[in-house]
Amino acid sequence: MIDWILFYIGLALTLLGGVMDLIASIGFFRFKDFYMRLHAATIGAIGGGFYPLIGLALIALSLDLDIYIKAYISGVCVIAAALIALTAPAGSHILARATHRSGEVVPKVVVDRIKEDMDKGDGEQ
Amino acid sequence: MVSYSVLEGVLPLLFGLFTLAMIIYSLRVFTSKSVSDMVLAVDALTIDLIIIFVLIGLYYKSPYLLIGVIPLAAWILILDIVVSRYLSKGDRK
Amino acid sequence: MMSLDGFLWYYIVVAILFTITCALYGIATKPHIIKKLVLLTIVSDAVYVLLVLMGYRIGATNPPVVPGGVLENPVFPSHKTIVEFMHKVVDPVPQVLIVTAIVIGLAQFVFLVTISMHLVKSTGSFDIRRIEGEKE
Amino acid sequence: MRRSKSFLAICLITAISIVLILAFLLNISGLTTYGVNELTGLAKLFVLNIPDPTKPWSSHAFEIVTAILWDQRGLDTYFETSVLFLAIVASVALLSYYGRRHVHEGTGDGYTTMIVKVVTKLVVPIIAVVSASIAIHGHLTPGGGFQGGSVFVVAPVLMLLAYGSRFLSSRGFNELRLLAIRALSVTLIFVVGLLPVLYLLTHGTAYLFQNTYKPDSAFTYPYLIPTPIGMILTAGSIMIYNILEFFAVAAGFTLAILLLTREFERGDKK
Amino acid sequence: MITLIMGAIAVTLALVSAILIVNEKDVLKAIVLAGVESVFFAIALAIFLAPDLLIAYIAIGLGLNSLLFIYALKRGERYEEE
Amino acid sequence: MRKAVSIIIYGLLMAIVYLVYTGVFSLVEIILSIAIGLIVAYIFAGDIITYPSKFSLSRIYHAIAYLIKYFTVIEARAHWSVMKIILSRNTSLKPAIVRVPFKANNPYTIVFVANSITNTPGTVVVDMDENKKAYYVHWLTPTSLTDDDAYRNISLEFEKHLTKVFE
Repeated sequence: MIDWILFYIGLALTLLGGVMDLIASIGFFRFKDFYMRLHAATIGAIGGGFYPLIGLALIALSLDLDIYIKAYISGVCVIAAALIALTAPAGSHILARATHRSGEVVPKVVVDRIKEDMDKGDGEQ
Repeated sequence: MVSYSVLEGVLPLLFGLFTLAMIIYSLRVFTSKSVSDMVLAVDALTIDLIIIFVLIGLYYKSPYLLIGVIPLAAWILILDIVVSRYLSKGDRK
Repeated sequence: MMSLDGFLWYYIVVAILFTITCALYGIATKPHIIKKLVLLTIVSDAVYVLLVLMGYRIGATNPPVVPGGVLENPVFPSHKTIVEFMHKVVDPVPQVLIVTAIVIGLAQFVFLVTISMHLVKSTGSFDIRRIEGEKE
Repeated sequence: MRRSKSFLAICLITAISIVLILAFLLNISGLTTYGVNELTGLAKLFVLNIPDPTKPWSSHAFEIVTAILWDQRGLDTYFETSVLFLAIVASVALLSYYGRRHVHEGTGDGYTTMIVKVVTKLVVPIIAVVSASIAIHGHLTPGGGFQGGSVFVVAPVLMLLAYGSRFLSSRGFNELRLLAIRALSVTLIFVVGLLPVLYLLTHGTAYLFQNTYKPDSAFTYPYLIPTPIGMILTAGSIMIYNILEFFAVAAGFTLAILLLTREFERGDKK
Repeated sequence: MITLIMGAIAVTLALVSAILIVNEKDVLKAIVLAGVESVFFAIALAIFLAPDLLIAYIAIGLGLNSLLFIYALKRGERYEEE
Repeated sequence: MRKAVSIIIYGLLMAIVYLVYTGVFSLVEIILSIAIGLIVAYIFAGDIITYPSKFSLSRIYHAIAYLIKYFTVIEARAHWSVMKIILSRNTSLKPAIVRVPFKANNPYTIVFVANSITNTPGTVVVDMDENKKAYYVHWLTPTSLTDDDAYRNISLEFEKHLTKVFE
């Protein structure tokens, strides 16, 4: 009984994650600016990466395979999910920072506080 | 215990969803204008690929194909930091 | 004669061969040294995949690892299990050769990158025409 | 701009259609067999012998690729490791001179933020532990010394990128020590491989890099060590080779990356 | 069957990225694209059941090579001239 | 002494990671895992845990409660709102890069608040200034551009929970 509950929770998470991944990949084309695409990348990382990995770990735990196969698959999935949740935000942050600082892409925004503060700092010196 | 054949019925659907996402991400990689854009799409593509690896491992019932998942997850961060260090070389000289 | 499995198998082989062709064309015609090295990695990658494909059998489901190995109190498989395992395993010999090839390839690339860094330090450019003095 | 894009599209379409047509022609011609259903004789020999402890040519290992690498082709793999060693020594010779006055070591302060530094600090031990697991279980699950070492390199690379090369030097990863670990590991691999020959110099024959008992040679590494707590499978000398190779590859690559990173950081503000 | 289709898709995308690398003027982009190409070949290796190779290939082909090339590229010019 | 205790704690954590990755829980593996975990913690993780004496069960309870709340409620809401933007043909977005001040002093609090902000779709930390104590957040659908409103809308909830966990 508990296996079926685990299996269906895992399957729901994985299917939901697949749909979110698809929507994120569409969002990469819909958004017109690099800084807006960062949000689509977040959906791709958390919605399309973290949730399906947890779901697949649950699915692997509930199947009737050998115990070492189940333990190995779910263990690797959980560690990979933790790694993604740690590294994906840091990666997109450092990429956005370098892009903004080097002027590779200029953001189309209403107000840009980084530029304001940098200009102010230059003026004081 | 859930029988493996139940999962077997759903696996083609999961493969289809994530493969479609992979193709759209790679189109984004191929058509991007700037390097930052490309690296962002590569990140999303790689995370998508991690799930495809797990699905392949479940399809073959072989856990050993999952062994590459963790270095893959770590190399995303490295690619980000390397490219950002390359890009911001100008502002410190 | 016509089967979808066979068509896909040949498609994969021809696509990898075509990748090698394109990369070789790029190596011959493009002037930037780092780009030549990048294309060289692509040639070697494609060769690895091609050789692994030679060892793959349609219908095989096992990598060349006998399942169930543990460090403590291992239970070795019986002869019957191994014969069963043999019928669904892929060929391990090309994979062994390619592990060696990857190591040698990496050694070669570390050395080539070091040399190209020294080259650009002394000549100031990655362009092969500028290094040879054909172009200013 | 527009012209180059359409040129690219034409290139792509031509390439894929050529591939499709060739695949179709090859498929209907039936020139060669594809995906043969029988293994070749050599592969059959390996698969039947290596995991079966009753056979004389067995390696007592579950992982066939690593067993072939270190048992059946041990000498070959040793020279492959030596080639890697020589390439790294050549890079060291080109890039470094010990006792140089101005070593370019950066801190990476202007490029990374606190977020990246703290995340790196948390991720690095996980990678190191995973790579150790890959190397130790090289004879049971996929992996081995080389694979484990190349995964381990992720850890120092992350630290180099987030903290700069000065930090890694202060943690004890200096050039001489890394080169010493590298050379010592390669030497120890050869000593372990030479041991059967030395042992059986007086009576009987033995092979270089011999692992277990062979029909015409009595030497064998103890493949199952009986202990009070149970039986530990080391697959003869394969586990020793894997661990030594892990240290060799990890130290060598860390050294090469450290030197190249110093070149990368040259010109940055200290 | 499903695995062969996946392999065909992966190899096709690798072919496309190889053609794009040959025509690319920005070498930094070419290096990142080479990483993408390695990603697709890694799928192919997983499908053809070579886990030993897969892990070495991911650590080296995807990561270490692009790292080395970006290190080298910083010392010279980024764009390729006609 | 403090360093030794923190190395031992982190080494045991790494031992758990090793066991989860390996998937076999035999005696030899447990001994190996503890040895490897201690070595790795000695080399790489000497200064991760700064104050092992301040360990308490209530902090772990707060951490688990925060993780569950974050990954079920907050993430789901944010994902839904951004997915609606992607699927609707609404192209008249006016994003802004706003300044969000923070009050925490502990580096772990600062970093995990930033990671939480980035992990919720709709807000991404583009830059941060440690001296001025402010994040610069790219906000997809800004409701107000002043610092205080941004702080209340974006990071107040994360900071409230995470100060309980880390301080």
